[in-house]
This record gives sequence, C-alpha cells and structure tokens, in this order.
Amino acid sequence: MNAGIRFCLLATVAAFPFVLDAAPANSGCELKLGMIGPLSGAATSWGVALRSGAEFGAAEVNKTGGLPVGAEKCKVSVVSYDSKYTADGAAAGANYFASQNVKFIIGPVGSPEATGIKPVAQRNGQITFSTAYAKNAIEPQFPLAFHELSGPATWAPPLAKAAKEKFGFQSIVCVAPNDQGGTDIASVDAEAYRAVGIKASEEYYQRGTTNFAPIIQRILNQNPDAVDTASSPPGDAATMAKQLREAGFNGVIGRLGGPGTAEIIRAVGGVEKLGNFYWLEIVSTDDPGVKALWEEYKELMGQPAPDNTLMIPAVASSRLLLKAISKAGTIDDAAKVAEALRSLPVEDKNLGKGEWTGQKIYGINQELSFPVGMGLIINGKTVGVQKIDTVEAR
Amino acid sequence: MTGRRRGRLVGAAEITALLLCVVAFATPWLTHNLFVLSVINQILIATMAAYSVHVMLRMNLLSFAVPAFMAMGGFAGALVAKHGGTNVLLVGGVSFLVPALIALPLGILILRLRGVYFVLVTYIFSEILQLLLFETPHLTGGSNGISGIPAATFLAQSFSSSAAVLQIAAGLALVATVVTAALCQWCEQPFAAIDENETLAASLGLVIWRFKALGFVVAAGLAGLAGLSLVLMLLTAHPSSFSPLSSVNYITYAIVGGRASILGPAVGSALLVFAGNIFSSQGEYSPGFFGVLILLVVFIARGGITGAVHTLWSRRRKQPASLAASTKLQDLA
Amino acid sequence: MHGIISAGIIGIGLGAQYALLALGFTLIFGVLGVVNFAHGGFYVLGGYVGYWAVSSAGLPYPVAVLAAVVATAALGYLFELVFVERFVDEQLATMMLTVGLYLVMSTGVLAGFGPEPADFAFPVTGSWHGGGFFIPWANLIVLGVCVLAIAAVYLVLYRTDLGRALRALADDRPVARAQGIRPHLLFPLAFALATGLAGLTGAVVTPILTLSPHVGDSVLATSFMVVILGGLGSVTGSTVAAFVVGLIEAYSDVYLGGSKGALALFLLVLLILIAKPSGLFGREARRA
Amino acid sequence: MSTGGTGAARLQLEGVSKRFGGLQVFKDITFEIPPGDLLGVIGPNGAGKTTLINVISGNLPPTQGRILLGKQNVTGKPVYAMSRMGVVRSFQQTNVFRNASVRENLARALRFSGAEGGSWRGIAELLEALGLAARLEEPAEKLPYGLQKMLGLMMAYATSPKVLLLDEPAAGLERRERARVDALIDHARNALGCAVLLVEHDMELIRRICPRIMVLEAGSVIAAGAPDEVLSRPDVIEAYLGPGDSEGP
Repeated sequence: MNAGIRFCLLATVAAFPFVLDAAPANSGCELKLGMIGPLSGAATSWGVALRSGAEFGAAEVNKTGGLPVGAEKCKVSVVSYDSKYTADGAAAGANYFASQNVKFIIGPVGSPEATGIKPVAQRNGQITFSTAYAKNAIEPQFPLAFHELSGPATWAPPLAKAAKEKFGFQSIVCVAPNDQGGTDIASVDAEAYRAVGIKASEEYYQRGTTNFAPIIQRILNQNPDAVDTASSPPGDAATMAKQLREAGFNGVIGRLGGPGTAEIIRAVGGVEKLGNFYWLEIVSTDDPGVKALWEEYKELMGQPAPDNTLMIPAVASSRLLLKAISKAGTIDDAAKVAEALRSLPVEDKNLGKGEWTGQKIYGINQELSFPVGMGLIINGKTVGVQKIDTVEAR
Repeated sequence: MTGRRRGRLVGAAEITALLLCVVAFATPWLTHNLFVLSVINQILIATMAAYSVHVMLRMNLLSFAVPAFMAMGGFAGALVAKHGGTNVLLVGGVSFLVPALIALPLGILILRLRGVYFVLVTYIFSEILQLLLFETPHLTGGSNGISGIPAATFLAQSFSSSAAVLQIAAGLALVATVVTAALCQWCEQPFAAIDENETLAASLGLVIWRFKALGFVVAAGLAGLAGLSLVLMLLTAHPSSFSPLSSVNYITYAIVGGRASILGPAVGSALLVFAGNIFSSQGEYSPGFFGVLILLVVFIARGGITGAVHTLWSRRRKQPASLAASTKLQDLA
Repeated sequence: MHGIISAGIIGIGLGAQYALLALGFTLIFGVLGVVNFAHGGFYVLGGYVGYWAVSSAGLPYPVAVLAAVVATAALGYLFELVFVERFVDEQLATMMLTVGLYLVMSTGVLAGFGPEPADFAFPVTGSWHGGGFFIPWANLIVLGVCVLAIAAVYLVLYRTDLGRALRALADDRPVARAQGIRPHLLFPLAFALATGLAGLTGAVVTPILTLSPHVGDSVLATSFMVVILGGLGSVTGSTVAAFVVGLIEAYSDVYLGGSKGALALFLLVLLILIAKPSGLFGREARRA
Repeated sequence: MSTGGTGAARLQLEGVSKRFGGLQVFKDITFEIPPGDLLGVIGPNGAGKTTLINVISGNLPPTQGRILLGKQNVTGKPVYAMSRMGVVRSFQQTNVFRNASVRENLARALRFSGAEGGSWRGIAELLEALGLAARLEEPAEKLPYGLQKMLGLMMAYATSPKVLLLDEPAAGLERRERARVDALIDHARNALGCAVLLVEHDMELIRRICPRIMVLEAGSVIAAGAPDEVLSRPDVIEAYLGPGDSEGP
C-alpha cells in the first residue's frame, strides 16, 4: 500500500510542473485567445467551426504584424479546450484558461456549457462569447458574458412571420430533443408562430434517438401543415425530413434553430423532393460580403473553411473582441475590455452593420446582432437566402 | 494472525485516503493556480462517485446508478440551499439522506438481480431519472436545471471562491472516505463472502439482502455527496451534469484504480481526471488518448493500479511466506 | 384502428433493426461472457467502411456491405486475440478494454472522416403504399437482411461443428474444455462473427438513418437492453425482445410522445426485469 | 429465536413434492428424523436427491407439502432463515470461499450463523480429526481436494446446526479420507444432537453408519428401512444397484 501512496504523491507532484509550465512566457507581447466548445462527441462540428473562426480572426491580425495594445504589438494565438458539451467541462476549461492567464474566450457553444461557465468565468475575470440558445445564455448578473449571435427570441418572430407570408400554413409542429438544447429553442419558435396566428405545438424526443419513425407518426397524427425541426442536430433533422417525405407528408418543412440544410437536402434526395423548405441562416449567407469570407479564409489559412456557418459569427466576434482589447489597451483587465466592447460601434468587414441587442430578452444588451438570413426552397426550387432584419421590436 | 495483518494493511490504505483529503483541503495554501484547484476539485468529486461504485463492487455488483443518485443528492442540496438554508452541514446531510432513503425501496426491488441484469437495471434507472428531471420542470427546473444557487455557508462564513468550493469538496470527500472505510471495514467479511460465493454465504446463515441493501443505501448517499459537490462547484444543478453514460466514467475510475482497497477509487480518479483535463486541451482527439490510457492500464496493471502495486509490493517483500500470499489473494478477490 | 396498425408496422421495422444489432452483442456475451462496450463502435465502423467503399473506392453497394463485414470482423478477431483473450474470464477487465477500444475507434473515425454526418445514402428509395399504409422499401430490405442474418446465425450455431463447439462453450466452459474444445481458437472467431454482424448492421442501417462518428452510443444502450431483456446469451430471446422493445417504443412514442415514450419504455423494461429477473428467455443465471 | 446449537429438534417432512414446470422431481415424500438420528437417502442419479436437500434447506420452495422443525412449520422459508434456525446443508461439489484462508472460512461460518464466541472451542477437536488444524492460515484454494471438502463440511458443522443435510460428503474422497466423514457425522449426532440427512452413493459408508435408509427412484420412495434389509430387496437392486456402480463418481 505504501507504494500506492508513493504513486499518488508522484502523480500529484508530477502534475504541478506540467500545469505551471504552461504559464505564459512573458517575453514580448503575446495574446492568447481561448476557445471553449465541444471538440468530441456529437456536437464536435460546432466546436471546430468556432475554433476556425477564432483562428481566422487571430491570423488576420497577425498578418498586419500583431494587435496594437498600448505601445506594443501583440501576437495573437488561439488555444482550445474540449468542454464535451457539459457544464463541468466548460467550468474546468475556464479554470484551465485562467491558469494560463487567458482572459478572453470565444465560446462556449451549448446551453449546458454556457450554464456551467458563467459563474466561473465571472469569478476568474474572463470574457466569454457564447453561442448558446439558452433562455439565460447571458444575464445581467454576469456582465462579462457576451452572446456571439442573436438567439431565437430575436430571430424567431420575424422568421415565423416571413414563413407564414411565404407559405401560408395555419398549423405547425416544432420538434426538438428533450434537453435544454432542444426545449429552449423549440418553445420560443412555437411561441413566435402562435404570435402570428399559427396553431403551433411542440414535440420532444429523447436525445440519441436514431430512428424517428414513431415520432414522425405522432406528428402526422396531428395533421399539421408544416413541421419545424428547430434545433435538432443536423443528422436527426435530416432523418426526420426524409422519414416525413417517405411517409407522404407534403407540407412545408422548416428549420428555425440550427445548421444542417445541406444534410437535409441530401437525405431527402435533392431539392425537388424536398419541395417547400425554409431555414434560418445565422448570417445572411448570400450577401457578397459573407460569401467573400470563405475565399478570404482559404487564402489566409491555406485550407478551406469548415462547412459550418457557425464560423462566421466567431470571426465577427473575434474581430470585435480584438478591436476592444486594442482600444482598452490591456490584455489582462477583462472588465475594461468589456467596457470597450460595449462602446465600440458594431461594424464588421464582411457582415456589415450590426448592433448590441438583448436588453428586452435577457435584461442585458450584450448580444452581438447582425442581420440573419432566411433560406427558401419553394416548390422544389432553391430561391436563396433572404436577409432578415432582426432589429429588436422596441 | 491473518486478520491482524489484514487489519493493519487496510488501515494504511484508509489513512492514506484520509490524508489525501487533508492535502486536498490544504491546496489553496500551496497554490493559487486555478487549473490545479479545478482539477483537484474534480478529482474529489470523481473520488466520491467512485466510492459509490467501489462499495457495490465489493459485493460483486456493478452499479450504473451513480449519476442518478448524484442527481438526487445534487438537486436536493440545491433546493435546500435555495429555499431552506445554506449551512453546509444541512445541505450535505440532505444530499446524503435523500438518495439513501430512495435507494432503500429501490434496492428491495432490484437487489435480487445479479451480474449484467443488475448492470442494465441500474443503467435504466439512470435513464429514467434523467427523463424525470426533464418531466418535472416545476420542481427541478426541467431541462434548464436550477441556477442561482447561493454559496454554502458554515459558521457565518460563505464559501464562494474556487478555493473555498474546493475546501468544501475536500470536507465532503473526507466524510465520504470515513463512511466508505467504516462500512467496508465493518462489513468486510460479509461483503467478501457475498462477492465470492453468495449461495454458500446464505446457506451459512448470512442475511444477504440486509448487507446488499445497506451497501446500496450507503453507496447512494456517497453518490449524493458527489452530486452536491458537483453542484456547488458549478453553482448550478443541471441535468447534463448527470448523464446516464457518465456512469461509465465513475466505473472506469473505480476499476482502473483497483477494487482491492479504498485507495483504488482515489487513485483511479486522480489519474484519469487529471489525464482527461490534460487531454481536453488536445481538442477532438482527447477521447482517443483516454481510450489508449484505459487499454494500457488494464493491460499492464491487472487488478487495477492499487492491485498491481500491491502484488508487486508483497512479491518483493515476502517471497516465501504463504501469509502474504493469502492476504494478497484476498485483497485482489 | 389505422393508427394502431401504423404504429405496429413501425414497431416491427424498429424491431428488425434492433434484432440485427442485438445478434452480435448476444453472441459475444453468450459465448465469451464479455459485455462488449465497443459494439456501437463496430456498428459505426461498418457504416464508415461501407461509405468509404461506395464513395471513395467506387464499389457497388452490396460489395461495400461485404467489405464492411470483412473489415469489422477482421478488427474484432484481432482485438480479441490481442486484448480480450488474456482477460476473458474477468468481466470487469474486458468491460474496461472494450470501453477503451470504443473511445479509440470513435476518435479514429472522427479523425478520418470528420464530425459532420457522412453522405451515405441507401441505393433504394421510395416506399410501398397500400391500403392506407406505407413501408419504405429500404426498411423492407433491412427486414429481409435481418431474417437472413438470424437464419444464418441459427444455421451456424445448430448445424455446424463450429456452432456446436460455441454452444458448448456458452453452456459450460470447463466441461467444453474437458471435451477438447479449445476456447483460445474459438473465442476470436466468435468475436469476429459478432463484430462482423455489427458491421453488417452499420452498413445496412446507417444509410437509412444517419452516419456520423457518434451514433454508436445509443446503439450500445439499445443492444444492451434488448439482450438482457431477452435473457443472457439467448439468440431466440434477444430476437423476440428486439421486437418487443421495438413495438413498445413505437406505441409509447406515437401515443405519449418522444420523452414520455422513452420513460414508458424504460419503466416497462424495468418492470419486466423485476418480475422476471433472468429476462424473457433466460435460463437461471449461468453462475450461481 | 434460538440460534445457538443447544436445542435439538426433529425434522419432519409431510407429503413434500417438487415440480419444475412440467417436470416432477419428486412427490409426496414423508419422513422424520429425530434429534441425534441419521437417515441415509440413496438412489440413482437424477432421482431427486439433491433437489430434496435444496428444498429442505430453503434453496428451493416446495410445490406441495409441509416441512416441520420441531413443532414449527418452516415450509418455504429462505435459505438464510433455515440456516439460522439450524437447518444447514453441505454441497456436493466443494463449496468453500476459495480466496479466503481456512481460518477465515471458519470464522465466516461462525459469524454468519450467529454462533460466535466459544464455538471455536467446540470445533477445535474436530478440526484436528479432519486434518485441518495444521493448515488454518492457508488459502482454501491451495488445499487438496479432500481437505477442501472437509472444510466445506466443517463450515456447515461450525454453524452448530440442529439438522445437518449432507450432499454426498464422501464423493471424490480417497478411501482413507472417508473415515473422516464418519467422524464428523458421529460428532454431529453425539455432541450436537443433530438430526442428519445423508445423501450418498458410497454403499459401504451407508451400511457402516446408517441405522435406516430410504431409496428414492424417479422422485418416489420405493423402499425404506434398515440398510441390510432394504439393500437386499430385488426391486432396489433392480432400480439402483443393478448397473453395478456402487462407488461414487
């Protein structure tokens, strides 16, 4: 047993230099941008997209010789941490970054992660830019927590209205997984549909379901005009769309909540078979500015960008964050940078003009809003992505 | 003679485990590195959860119900802290007792199952509890969980910093270690007999269900303490913290550490949680590294880390004595 | 009435899928006494090998399915030989080994193919419609494959020397050994047979549903539930249980909704096991 | 409830039957064994002898009939309860805690039965006679087969039973070791006042120590009485001794 003790002590002792070694070498000015998100498990692609966006933002600045902070020019690098889509993973990540003196974090991605990281990051003095669609993704009591893109409460009302105008349906079923990643979006979607006079109901399935035939049958029993796959993961949404069409459902399929349009089109067997379909694009992807970003990424990074639009707001928020750091003139004081962030004009090279929103929904104006897009396929023909202004109904 | 030797050996393991808790309690004075504090906090939580697995393993029962009991303890503690009182003794007591009390009737139903049947039923129980959390939004906050939990207090002192949260975890882990050690010591012979040959034990008059129920109830309480500790670390009781598949992690900690002694859960948790945190900064390949580590440990260290160390130790020290052999075999059983 | 029949058809479809999944799992459990936590990993791997064979190697789909079976069986054989064999009598160790393997496999697939769902489509589309009901052709084909696979497994188990030896090992290992049956030759074969079945399932089912690196998790949970409900290592039991689970899932999901439906399914399985502790077709536990 | 070994009690079966689904293992078995008495049960393999022990010991519930211990009806009680009331069995295969030492095995028997305390003294002499006394610290699995079997019997004895159910205690033993079984049974009858039920294939042993025996064939009692008389009956020879296998397996 004594050897057991020795082993423990050795392990503990061995752990310290490893961790402490990681502390930043303070020669020159080096700015580390953290990225927290799922890099394993079913939500990996979102974490990867976020990391790519942050890396692109860093590379842009480095190309110009570094970020001017006070008198120095800082080289920006990105470090990432796999938070596994869990609250404790994200909290551990925030602490890991704190130990490396990383004060600015792009991410986390999911609702559990946002829940887990808020108090810890606040305590550690770290700014976060979460993409979670949770109803409490940002809160007044956590002034360092920012939201990277507009949430369902912002875009669902205008999109629901636009969808009703385009397709004229009277009833809809919103379907999503039964955890926070599903309920916090589908319930907001349903509310938005109801607000424009559509009869909306919600269906939640067990996360991890692979065969949706029974859920589809249940939805069809309600005989709706349309089905909204909300924030179901891309693979789930694709399977549902396919099984809906196989079951003879000819109504409109919508997707207000997450990416995955390509998968859905593929699963159903092409745009013609999909018929009528509308979806949220978190940015207006057909804009020339946005389209240019993919080219710029390839040119600067030497490889194509990940095929996931979540990268775009990550680029925008990295740029804005870096700008704020420069303006605040500090790479340590998160509160000062947050102050600068709030005061900066929201304007992005590729996305155009945006604004800080969120007061009405979260009670704090720290949501980075750019116009979103509504993609449309009408009668089996791709119509493209229309820009939708989400300016908060004040 | 054998008994005395065994007693002394087990004692050493227990004292070491207790000392580790004390060291963990003292870490805030040794370092302010937040990552170190956070990792040690996670290790403490994992150790308590692995104790829960360990107690059941002593009776050759593999329990996947740990996340379920953690959730009960965590949510019960959160509710009490929010609406009742934040005294750490009160909150800790509730988070031990609630799962323990629920485990009693549940145990009577499922403890006659053995082997993989027990594994499956406990796993299903974890799934059911997760779904119940989703389906009871008024009590548990549904899929959003309970947030805004006030920091725990003790003697007018509030524990809100990372260091203080770690110290609470260390205190709870100390209690968990004492409870586990006391139970395993007191029930050593019955547990070992149930583990090896239930039929024989029963025919000698051992009231098996009584010990199984006792073990199950205590294991549930230990998991409850782990759940509370997790909730206090995150200041949130969230269903995603208690996913049914996370039971595989706790089982892995307990088995990789070795089921021979109470140090097993602590050693397994320390190694694997530490490694998991380091791997997490390696991005999407972290599960792969973790998998390789498990394969290596199982392949090299038969009987878990403590088991392998123990085997080496007794082989080196007492080559000829059948005494050492007898204790070794007993411990590795 | 119409709804009840539709749900029944869906349940049978689910049951076929689960039966195919559980077949390999129950074989490994029955013969080796090993709970294979990497079962879902072999399912995913089968899907990806099929996908690769179709999309990169340009093979026709049936050949791709064959390739998936061969690849997963080969990997299973090797894994048993190198890792499991030494620990075959230690249930906890083998569990840990298969957990480790699963993590490595899913990371490997992620590294090789990326996190996005793969574009792997079933070559046959469309549905059969009749009398107000419909069945996708693809599901009928899976049902057919399921029947064939189960028949094949029965043939192997009850009509060949290999099968007799495997059954002897499943019944009583010491006695089988005493009769000259050599486990260290047969265990890798049994493991390969089982993982090959998982690979087959993956190659046939993932193009109908989704193929991404992490679809293996729920596959493991379902197979496990089906196999235990059926009774340890009983091929007949797991097949029957697969359809029982499929039907319960279909009816509870259709009539109660996804979340409550899952709750109902789990509660029913729990109740069945409490009432009948050795599963629907289980003999008394193999070791007293 | 008395758990010690002081009180003696009579074991009585009244019309006990056991059926597994469609399979009738035995039916309508009636007998009694007074304290200190010994009943031998013989019969061909598959006659239901071990199942009979399983039913009396509480491992299996009977389908019909009553089992009485003294005046108390103990039908259908679980194993541990039967054991604590003094009805204790041994197993046909060696059944000991292989990973524990001999001493621990015996300590468990004493502790689990509730017969702790001075009972070590009560078994010391017998331990010597059975050849176990010198090997108390050895792990049970290191013992030779015969001693493991003795340990199994010794553990049953150590619980201070009132009724001892012995399932082929001599099977697999060498000839010279069989005398130890005699010693144990004598001890149980004389020192504890045990009622003993002995299932055995070893006809020499049966003839040697059993005052009366019962022949079970296909689940029915076909003969009962003194060994010499019963074993010379033609139907018994036909049913059982005919094949000529008078030795255990």
